[in-house]
Amino acid sequence: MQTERKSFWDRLLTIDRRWLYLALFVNIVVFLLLPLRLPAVVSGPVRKFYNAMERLQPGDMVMVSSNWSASTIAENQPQLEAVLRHLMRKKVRFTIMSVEAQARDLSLRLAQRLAKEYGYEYGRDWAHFGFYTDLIVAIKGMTNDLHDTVKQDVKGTPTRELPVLQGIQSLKDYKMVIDVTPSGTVPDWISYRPKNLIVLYCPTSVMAAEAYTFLDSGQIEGMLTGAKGAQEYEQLLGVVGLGTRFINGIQFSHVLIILTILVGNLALLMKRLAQEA
Amino acid sequence: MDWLQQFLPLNEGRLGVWIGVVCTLAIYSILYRENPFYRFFEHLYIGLAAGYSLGPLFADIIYKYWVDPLLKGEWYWAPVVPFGLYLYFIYNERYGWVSRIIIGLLIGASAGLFFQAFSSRYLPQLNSTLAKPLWITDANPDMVISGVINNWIFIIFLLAVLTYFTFSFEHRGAVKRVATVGRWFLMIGLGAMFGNTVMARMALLIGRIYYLLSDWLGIPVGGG
Amino acid sequence: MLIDMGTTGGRVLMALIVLGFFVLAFGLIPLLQTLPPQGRRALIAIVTFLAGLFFATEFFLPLTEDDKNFLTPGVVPAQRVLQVIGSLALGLGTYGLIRLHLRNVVQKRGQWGYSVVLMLAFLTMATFSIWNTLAEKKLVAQPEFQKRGFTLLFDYTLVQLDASMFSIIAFYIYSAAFRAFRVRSIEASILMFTAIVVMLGIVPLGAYLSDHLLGLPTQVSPEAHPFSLESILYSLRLTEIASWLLNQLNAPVQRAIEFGVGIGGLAMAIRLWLSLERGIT
Amino acid sequence: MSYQHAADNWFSAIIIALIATAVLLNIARAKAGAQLYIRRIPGLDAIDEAIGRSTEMGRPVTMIPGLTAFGVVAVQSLTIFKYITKQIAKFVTPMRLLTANATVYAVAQEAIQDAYNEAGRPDLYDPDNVRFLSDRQFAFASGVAGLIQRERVAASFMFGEFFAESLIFAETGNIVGAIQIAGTVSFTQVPFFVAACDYTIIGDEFYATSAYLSREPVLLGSLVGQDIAKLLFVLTIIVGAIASTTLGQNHWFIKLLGMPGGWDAFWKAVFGGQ
Repeated sequence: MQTERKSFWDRLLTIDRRWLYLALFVNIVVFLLLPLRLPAVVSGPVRKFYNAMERLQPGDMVMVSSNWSASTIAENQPQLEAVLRHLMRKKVRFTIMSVEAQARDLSLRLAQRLAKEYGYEYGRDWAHFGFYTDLIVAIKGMTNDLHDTVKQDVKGTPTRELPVLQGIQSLKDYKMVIDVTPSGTVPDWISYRPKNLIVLYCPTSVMAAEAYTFLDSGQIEGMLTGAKGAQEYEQLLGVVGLGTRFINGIQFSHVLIILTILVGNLALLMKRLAQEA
Repeated sequence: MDWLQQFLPLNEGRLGVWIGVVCTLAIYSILYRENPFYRFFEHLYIGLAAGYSLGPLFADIIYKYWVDPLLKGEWYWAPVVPFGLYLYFIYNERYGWVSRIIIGLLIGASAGLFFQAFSSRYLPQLNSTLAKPLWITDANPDMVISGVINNWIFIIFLLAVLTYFTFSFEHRGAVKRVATVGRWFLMIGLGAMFGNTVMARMALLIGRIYYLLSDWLGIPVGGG
Repeated sequence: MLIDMGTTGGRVLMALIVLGFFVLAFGLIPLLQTLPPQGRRALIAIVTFLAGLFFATEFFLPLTEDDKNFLTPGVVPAQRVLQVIGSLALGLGTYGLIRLHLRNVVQKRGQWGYSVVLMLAFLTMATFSIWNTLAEKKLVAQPEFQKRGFTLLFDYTLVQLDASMFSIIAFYIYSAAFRAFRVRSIEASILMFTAIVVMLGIVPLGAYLSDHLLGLPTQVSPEAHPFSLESILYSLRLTEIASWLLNQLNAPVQRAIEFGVGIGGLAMAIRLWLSLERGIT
Repeated sequence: MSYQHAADNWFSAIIIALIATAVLLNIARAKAGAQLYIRRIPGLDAIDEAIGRSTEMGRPVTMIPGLTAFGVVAVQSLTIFKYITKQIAKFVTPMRLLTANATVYAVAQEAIQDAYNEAGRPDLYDPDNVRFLSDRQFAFASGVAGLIQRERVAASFMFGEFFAESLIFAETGNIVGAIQIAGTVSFTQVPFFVAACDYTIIGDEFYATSAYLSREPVLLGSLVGQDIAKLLFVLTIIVGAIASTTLGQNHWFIKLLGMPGGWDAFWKAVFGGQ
């Protein structure tokens, strides 16, 4: 009997990892298909993000810094989509810039798709400034003289001829910057932006915990944490986006992970008890 | 039968989705074990990624900031690319050191820019820390007891973790206890990071499975 | 000051100037090669120092009129130079990669077949991507096949491969969670308890469990006393604990880490600016 | 809320000048031969203990700088690996240093050879023990995992910059029952190392470890200078918190300590302003 019980925990501990991968895959598929809808509890940072966006007036100028490549599409795309919808719904002018090569085309295509829905016209209501290798000097250049720094938009039109940039001389004439990013770009925005430019932050969840110090000091005025943050924001906007579709998969994979950690520790404990006995 | 019509890769959109699915399954095949199918698509990925970056690099930067001004007669921009190409001597045995002149230029510029970052990123955090009253006085009439408690917790946690990260004096007695507690508090911050990181990685996988279920198989997914 | 590019003479002059700078840059190298090792290190240190001096002085100089001092107009041109050099530096990574795989193919080393796949993918995508960005600026024609080819290579292949490659990590986290995450010390248990509370508290499930499993009040009336039973019970909800933990306990810890990183960064910036760092420059 | 120029609040220039002086002064002292004190962090005891236990088993020890590109962190990782190699040379324990960066691979060859020479055992140095597996993240990770399992490694030391693949090293090390010590400046990976390894050296401690081992003047001087700056921050926080309690949060003295526009508020309050 003795060897039988130990071998069960041993077998469990040395289970082939491919069974675990299958368990995770099946768990996500099941809970994605489940028509269960749990209302999101809107967290403080998301509420502050929404309020800051609601305070925007039609015609205000906003910079969207989209720096995510396809590797974090599942977290950043829902955020960018929700943010652009809110900007277009409030008739706010916006320009996009990217410091990641892929982000340039991903954000351009997403904005073009949404612009059709809201009747936004390229050049008149929004524009894309293309790719920059160095974010810090790009911010410093735009803070001093936007036209001389950017020179021309993605389509090659000189910025002075873009109707959307009416009355805009530099980044100081912008009201807000929204940084949708998987990497550490928000500290650069915090450090080099003009004094009164409001910073809103859409990080992948990995980067969220570090930003609570900036929320406490007010250096950023709102944050959407990954796809979960997008889900809460979509609920506030009354939109069913990717965040809402992913949330069941996210929360029940958390349950699976927690159970796994507990079972792992239990198996080790039982094995040690069995050895002592 | 018409759902088969919609499912098979007959028009360009469906062909695109099928290519995406083949790519996804090829990458996931490594979970079973390393195989030539995976290795082919991994090298395809690295080649495509490297090739793609040349577009934005050339058109949005080199063309816009060097070629276009030269075409407009601004001759003084001419030396930027020739001297910038020193970087490409890095692999050369004899002249390799020449690339370090330009690398030095980049390092020097980022060092010079750091002073503004230090003032704008860290000092406002210092300021917001000390603007946390520790008990209710008439100087701060609108303070509430819960705010005071949170301020005490905030400052104790901050100072304990800061003490943990000091190295130029021996940690003995009270300082040792503060530093040990500081490392426990650090674990709370790390736990918060851990929880969020797990959520991030799960979301990326969920995005892929959503693509397989919804875009490929056409099954309505999630959101109830 | 500008050269009139309208006339052929102007265009020839510009071509000569650009060629002249290329000849100057590469002609200078043999001259620089004559420098002894200390001379080379000194030259690198001077260039590094001057690049840093420009931005440091622009930051520290008092301002004349609105937010400007005499160096501020130089920031935009400096930005342009650094963007171009930055893009050449990024291109260096690609250059190194292609050089490595080209050598694999030439010397038939290891599984060079895969290197051929990589090279072909690189050349095709580079052509389509550069063509696409130039076509956007209406500098070249954009035939239908180019648009469809780029969509095929970018949207349907590169984007999908990139997304899949990074989604694998979820599987690794899951298998590592089972085998490696042990409650072996006080630290590890604090970390894991916090992680579990955060993982449950920030998703809608946390609220659902607090209502139905723990039966805690869903909201508290505004005028309730902070220490009344009702508000204490409310603050025990998973969502409240997680948000308090993130905002009140995690924030100071992250700020202490920030101060360490900031002070360390300032010390590092000074060492690099003055070329004190051994082993690098 | 942010600074365009130091003129927005000259207090920031004062703080930067103080920290810069503390750092440069101590570097000069260290270079002039002064013996600067850096405490022996507990992580080093954990390394020694791991070395001791690994020699009893007689199985190899792995050292992984991970994907760290050549730079400040890589140089310091190799300093730590040199120390470990010198210790295990006494017990003739075999070692494997696995890297994903070509430059680090070349520099590591020299570092490990120096370590064996300094330990008086040049014969133990075998160039094949320092390996460049692959420059691709997951190809490198599976290469390391394969080696750890095949050679049933006794101890695994991971020092440098790590990314998502850190989990694969830690998990495989656990499967073969290896003792694992990690040290990294990449905070996002620290939680996984703490949960999976026997001991983890966190953030700034990494720099303290290599400074303690290498006794390199610039590192020592810089660390002592940084400590002074941290104590300066601690004092400012304590004085500031008391002041904001007694004088009120938006008193000019509070604004002076770090808030843009604080200098003008201080000037107006004290000198009545022009």
